[in-house]
Amino acid sequence: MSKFKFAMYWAGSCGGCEIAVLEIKEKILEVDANFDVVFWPVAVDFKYKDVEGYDDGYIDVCLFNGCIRNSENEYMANLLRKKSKVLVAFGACATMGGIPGLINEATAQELKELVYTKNPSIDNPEGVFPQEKYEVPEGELDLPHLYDTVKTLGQCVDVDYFMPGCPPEAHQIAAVLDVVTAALKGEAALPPKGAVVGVAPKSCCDECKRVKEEKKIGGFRRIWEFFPDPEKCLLEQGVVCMGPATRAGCGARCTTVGMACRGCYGAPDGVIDQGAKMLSTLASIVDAPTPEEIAEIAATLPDPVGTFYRFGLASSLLRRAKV
Amino acid sequence: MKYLYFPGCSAEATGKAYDISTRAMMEKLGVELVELDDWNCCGATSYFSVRELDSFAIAARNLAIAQEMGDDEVCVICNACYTTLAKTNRYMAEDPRIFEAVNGALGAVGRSYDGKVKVRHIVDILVNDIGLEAVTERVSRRLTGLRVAPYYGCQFSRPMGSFDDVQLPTTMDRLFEAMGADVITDFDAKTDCCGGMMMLTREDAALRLCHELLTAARQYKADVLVAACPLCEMNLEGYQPRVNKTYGTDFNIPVMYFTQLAGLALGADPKQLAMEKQVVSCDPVLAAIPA
Amino acid sequence: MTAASEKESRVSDQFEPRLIGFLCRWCSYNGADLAGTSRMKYPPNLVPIKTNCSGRVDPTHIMKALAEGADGVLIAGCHPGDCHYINGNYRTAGRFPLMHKLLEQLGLEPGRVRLEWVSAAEGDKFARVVTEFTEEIRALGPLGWRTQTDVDPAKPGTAASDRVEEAVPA
Amino acid sequence: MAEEKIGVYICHCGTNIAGTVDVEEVTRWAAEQPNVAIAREYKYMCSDPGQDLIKQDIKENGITRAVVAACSPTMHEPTFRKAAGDGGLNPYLLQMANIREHCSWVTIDHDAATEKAKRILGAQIHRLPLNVPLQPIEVPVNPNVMVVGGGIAGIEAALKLAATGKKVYLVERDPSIGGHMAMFDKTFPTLDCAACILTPKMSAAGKEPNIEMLAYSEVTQVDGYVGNFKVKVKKKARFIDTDKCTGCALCTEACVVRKVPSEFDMGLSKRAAAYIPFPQAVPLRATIDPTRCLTLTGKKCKQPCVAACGPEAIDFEQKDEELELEVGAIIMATGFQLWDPTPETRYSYGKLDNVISSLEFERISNASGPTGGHIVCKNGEAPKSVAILHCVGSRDDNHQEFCSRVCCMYSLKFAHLIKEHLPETEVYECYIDMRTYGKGYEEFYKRLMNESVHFIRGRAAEVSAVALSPEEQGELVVKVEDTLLGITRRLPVDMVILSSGLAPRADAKATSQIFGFGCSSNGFFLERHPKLEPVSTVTDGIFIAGCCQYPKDIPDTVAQAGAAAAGALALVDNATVKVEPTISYIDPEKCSGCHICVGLCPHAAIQYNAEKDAAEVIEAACKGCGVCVAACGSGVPQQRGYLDEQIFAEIEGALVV
Repeated sequence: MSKFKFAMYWAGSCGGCEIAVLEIKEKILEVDANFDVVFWPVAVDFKYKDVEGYDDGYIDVCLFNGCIRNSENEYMANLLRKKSKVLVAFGACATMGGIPGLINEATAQELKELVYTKNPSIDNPEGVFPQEKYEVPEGELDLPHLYDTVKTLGQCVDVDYFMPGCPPEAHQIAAVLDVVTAALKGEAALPPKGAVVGVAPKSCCDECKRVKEEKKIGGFRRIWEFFPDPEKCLLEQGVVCMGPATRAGCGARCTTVGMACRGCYGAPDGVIDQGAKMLSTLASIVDAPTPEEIAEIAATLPDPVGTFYRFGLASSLLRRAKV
Repeated sequence: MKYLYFPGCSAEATGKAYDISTRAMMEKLGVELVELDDWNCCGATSYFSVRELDSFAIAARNLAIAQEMGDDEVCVICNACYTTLAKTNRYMAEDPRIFEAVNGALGAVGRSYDGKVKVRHIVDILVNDIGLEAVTERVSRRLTGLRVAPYYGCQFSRPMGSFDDVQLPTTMDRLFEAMGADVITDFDAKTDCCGGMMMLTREDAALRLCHELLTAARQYKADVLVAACPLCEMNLEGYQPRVNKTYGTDFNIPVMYFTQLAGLALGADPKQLAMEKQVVSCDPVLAAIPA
Repeated sequence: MTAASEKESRVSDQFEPRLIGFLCRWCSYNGADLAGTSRMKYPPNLVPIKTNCSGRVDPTHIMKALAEGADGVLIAGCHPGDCHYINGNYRTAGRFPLMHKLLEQLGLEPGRVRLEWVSAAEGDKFARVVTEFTEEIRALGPLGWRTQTDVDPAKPGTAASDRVEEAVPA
Repeated sequence: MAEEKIGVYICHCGTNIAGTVDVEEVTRWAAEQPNVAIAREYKYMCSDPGQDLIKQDIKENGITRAVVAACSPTMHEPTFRKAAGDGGLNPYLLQMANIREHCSWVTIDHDAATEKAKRILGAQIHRLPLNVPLQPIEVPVNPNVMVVGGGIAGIEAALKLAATGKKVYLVERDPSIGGHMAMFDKTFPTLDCAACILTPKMSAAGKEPNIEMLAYSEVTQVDGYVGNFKVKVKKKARFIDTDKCTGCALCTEACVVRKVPSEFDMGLSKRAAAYIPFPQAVPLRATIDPTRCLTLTGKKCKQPCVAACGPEAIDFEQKDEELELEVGAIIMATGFQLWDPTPETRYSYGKLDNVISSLEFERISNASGPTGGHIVCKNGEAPKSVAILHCVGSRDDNHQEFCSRVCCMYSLKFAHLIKEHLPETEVYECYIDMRTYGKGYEEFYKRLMNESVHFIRGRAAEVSAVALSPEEQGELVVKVEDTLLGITRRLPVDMVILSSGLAPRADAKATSQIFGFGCSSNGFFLERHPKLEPVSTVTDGIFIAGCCQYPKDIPDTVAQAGAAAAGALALVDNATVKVEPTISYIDPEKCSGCHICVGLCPHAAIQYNAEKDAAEVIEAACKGCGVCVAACGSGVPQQRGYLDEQIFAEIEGALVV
């Protein structure tokens, strides 16, 4: 029988997801055994027009990583949706906007100014900016239109499965690929549409081995400020750990090595806004004799948006800053 | 230190000595008084009971000028001015209709007032801004042994009582204690009315009130009554002969503006303080305190 | 009648803010009831939502309200010390400033989300707070979160500022 | 979510709602809302026919959810939920939309009110499909009752409850019960002697086997909930073994410290450090004042009291005791304190002799008082003239805005007592208005007018010692405007009685916080509803009686005490009580055991279950604040009746219009 068709695309993201796929090591051979790669720019040389040429639904599985940052991303999202049977939002950026989503605090213009003029390391006296259209002797060149608002894949097209993580953990990728392969072979059923895959139930704290007790903190600390107790829950030590508001599945790798959870696996089921929820959790455990003091301490946390929405701003209730 | 200064009408007539001694005293304290440009009567007349809104406008004009002169507070020396201007602020703040109406009126003369100029009684400034320590430091002639009856009058702290107790004001008590005087702190007539403008319309009533006050001062063995309002001072001092005539008494109690006595303690010369203008001689007072 | 509610009754063409108010059941909700039984007048812009304690109010609720088109959100609970649940409002006191800071980062005017302690006996205070709040938000103008992201945050969509025809790269 | 059939019931409440809100329009609008099957309006929904509409629609039209747009849920939610229950619907599938207190009564503009009514109703319509059937939680009730405060209110309530066979703990802060009433001489308007009517009740309370008297004790902490309160009581050390003490008072005679101002006599007499506050004290036991006793203050003392005490009851080693009591209901009867006239400086209280407070006069006129009932000035001579100044500190924006209700009457009583003792003495009553509203009160006023008392309508301006004429020499001069004659008068008198108002206890606020209910803006305890629940508080199971709620006379106090007792009895006489099921629950399958909620629960109702590695809610202890729900990062704890999705739905519904 002919192999199944596999595609992977890299939209607004760092590329970590692409590498993560290779993290599955020898399992990549199984992938090769079961799939023909029909589109995977980072690995194999295909052009967009090749994809445009495919019949709708030609691709069996497409792992789409990265957020929708510009018109090209959106175009490819729509195209791959059309051409794929199973479209997976792969990684934190595709599922919830990810780190690039933080630009939703500003606008595309502000970003350009920062990058091309305001940045201290930039020498750009003429204030040259990239143009979307540019005439050259050979004709007109154009660049994709940079959006003000980073969107998740799900905010643009209909997504079959969501697989969070920055990047998704290798063992989870392997597991998901197994399920999909089995399903395609008719040996197993696919998970319900819209499911979050490659994750574990409960929150990150469930996988975190640290000893947890009642939490009352008198202030916030960063791990470079002190030597955290290796056994004790980081939150109890005043370190802002997103664990309680983050879906399990990564195996609590960060907290295991003494780093606070950043929340890259997104919110657990039943939480519609990871940042707001974590804010509530963190502020709730601030303890002091009077409400005034509590308020004072709570307000000392720098950069709440960057802390609570490090990955989830684009998928949060408010989605972006006021423009 | 520098203050915008609203003398008030009396300061140009019967209360001239109050104005003079105020300036002298503040000079001794190193405080500059800048007189309000083209100020007008505060409106503290029966006009308030005739056409209230117009009276507010009249008072607000002064505050508007203060605002134009770029100051956020104005110093007044007369209890009536103090009450009237403060009252205007309060009513404008609490009733937008009055605020609009008053500004409408001011608009007609090309002015406007945002209601933000604070009205400060000079006693308030002395005790709360300059401070008793600073004042005491500059005292060169302590009022030792002088029995002073501070007379606040009815409008000093009432109805607002913004900087002192409504019922029992004590700021002047503390001021003169700081200057070494033997202050009659339980002088319970300190906020009784002197008769005010009644002296012109119902003299008998006003004289009765003055008689009560002077009797109290005598029973408390006061060497001197100090007042913080031109009208109080005039009634209590200027009308002593008539009180005596009416009630067969023999009062001859020195009554001074508190600024005169304070000025004295701060080393000003009686002439600078216009003490010769007093009807009842202040010599006993001068004699009573060591030079 | 307050000047504000008077205006509210006169002027009709002006911007009418849509406000949500989370009231704790024991103090503030009863305070609002008292304002009613005392027939105090205040603008009609705020719709109360009852929770047992202000400590039940989750920042998610505030975000939700703003995202759903509210121009301002009020949280009202018992005065510190009066909490029917001993210290539930202490949690509110902690969450509020942090949320405030976050919302400011997202460009929201601080005045749009407000915390007040209103006891069951403070009907007058409730009326005053709602009046002030309404006028402040009226002055700030519409928040219009919907129109700026042009999405029901639950459903996919495109930000208004981003509407472009599908660009096909060369 | 399943297709629900919602019935919407909009109440006119006469014109209370319909006068401002266009009920027809709201009904039309409601009928078009999602899931709404029926929308009805009715003049008085809470009436039987109104309730029947709901029942019928449930039975005949298959309504599966209902919302009543009417008054505040605190008013009629129980009524309508019961109606739903009777109709066969789970009561918690009915919501109320408060369009009266929160809408029609507070809004001027009719269109605006109508729109707001839609938003308030819309919130509930959106929420209803997400409502789930709930069952009230039934908890056992502890049959015992605690009464806090041993004045006439507390005594009356305790006796009533004890008579029904209930065990009552009567907690009193002072060494003896009796309160203010024990200090009075006569009581208006009947003039029967306070002691004669109070002491029998006091001793009855002392002898009653069902009453456990905890005198000289204070409540320090209250936990638990309706039917199951846990109360910590501090029994202050008397340094007397009350079992041995016979109340013979030999220790007080022996005590060498004799100059302690007597609280009971308002400081007008002195007591010893070892003392019995007054002869009729209950319990009749001595107390040693630790702040004054030489031994207890670490000074030298031969301890003659020990020698004098036959039964060897004195125990200087005695320590405060802490009791933990469990009761089903609590009655607050902590009373009032007299408003201290000192701040009213113009009356010179504390500055001039013979300017005295009303309570001081009560003691002076009392046969068992410091003067043996002889009304005399400080110099021991009978006053030839007395002025009684009404409304001291009362009806005054600078002090207490309210009227204390009893002062006019006790002032009249004073006038009568003075006239009775000293017929020749001139008595002046300076009043603003004469408020004699009670049974037999106006008649008493009339009687006084015939006892040649001078009534001067005018609030006294000042009391001064400044004499303007020979006859004023050495007298107190009361300045007052007689507003009926339109003249100001100066009254030279020998004695001035200041009829102070009744003030909330200085620690009323703190007390209300210990027990978990609020105070009114005037500082008295806040009743649940001013008309319909004047003896209940917002906290189920805690009742209030007497002057701790608001100034009132003895008849009203006794009546209220009875009402409070009945309220408490109606509760503790049942084996169980139903409490709201709006409490939290935790799904162990979702909980990661991070412990955050455990430490946050104000009532320690969440504990960590190690083997499930999950937190769990102790239902009986949870009071349903929902703090854990908001605090959990994983959204695991949820609160019945206040689920997140229900609140979200309300938000959406409130913003659709």
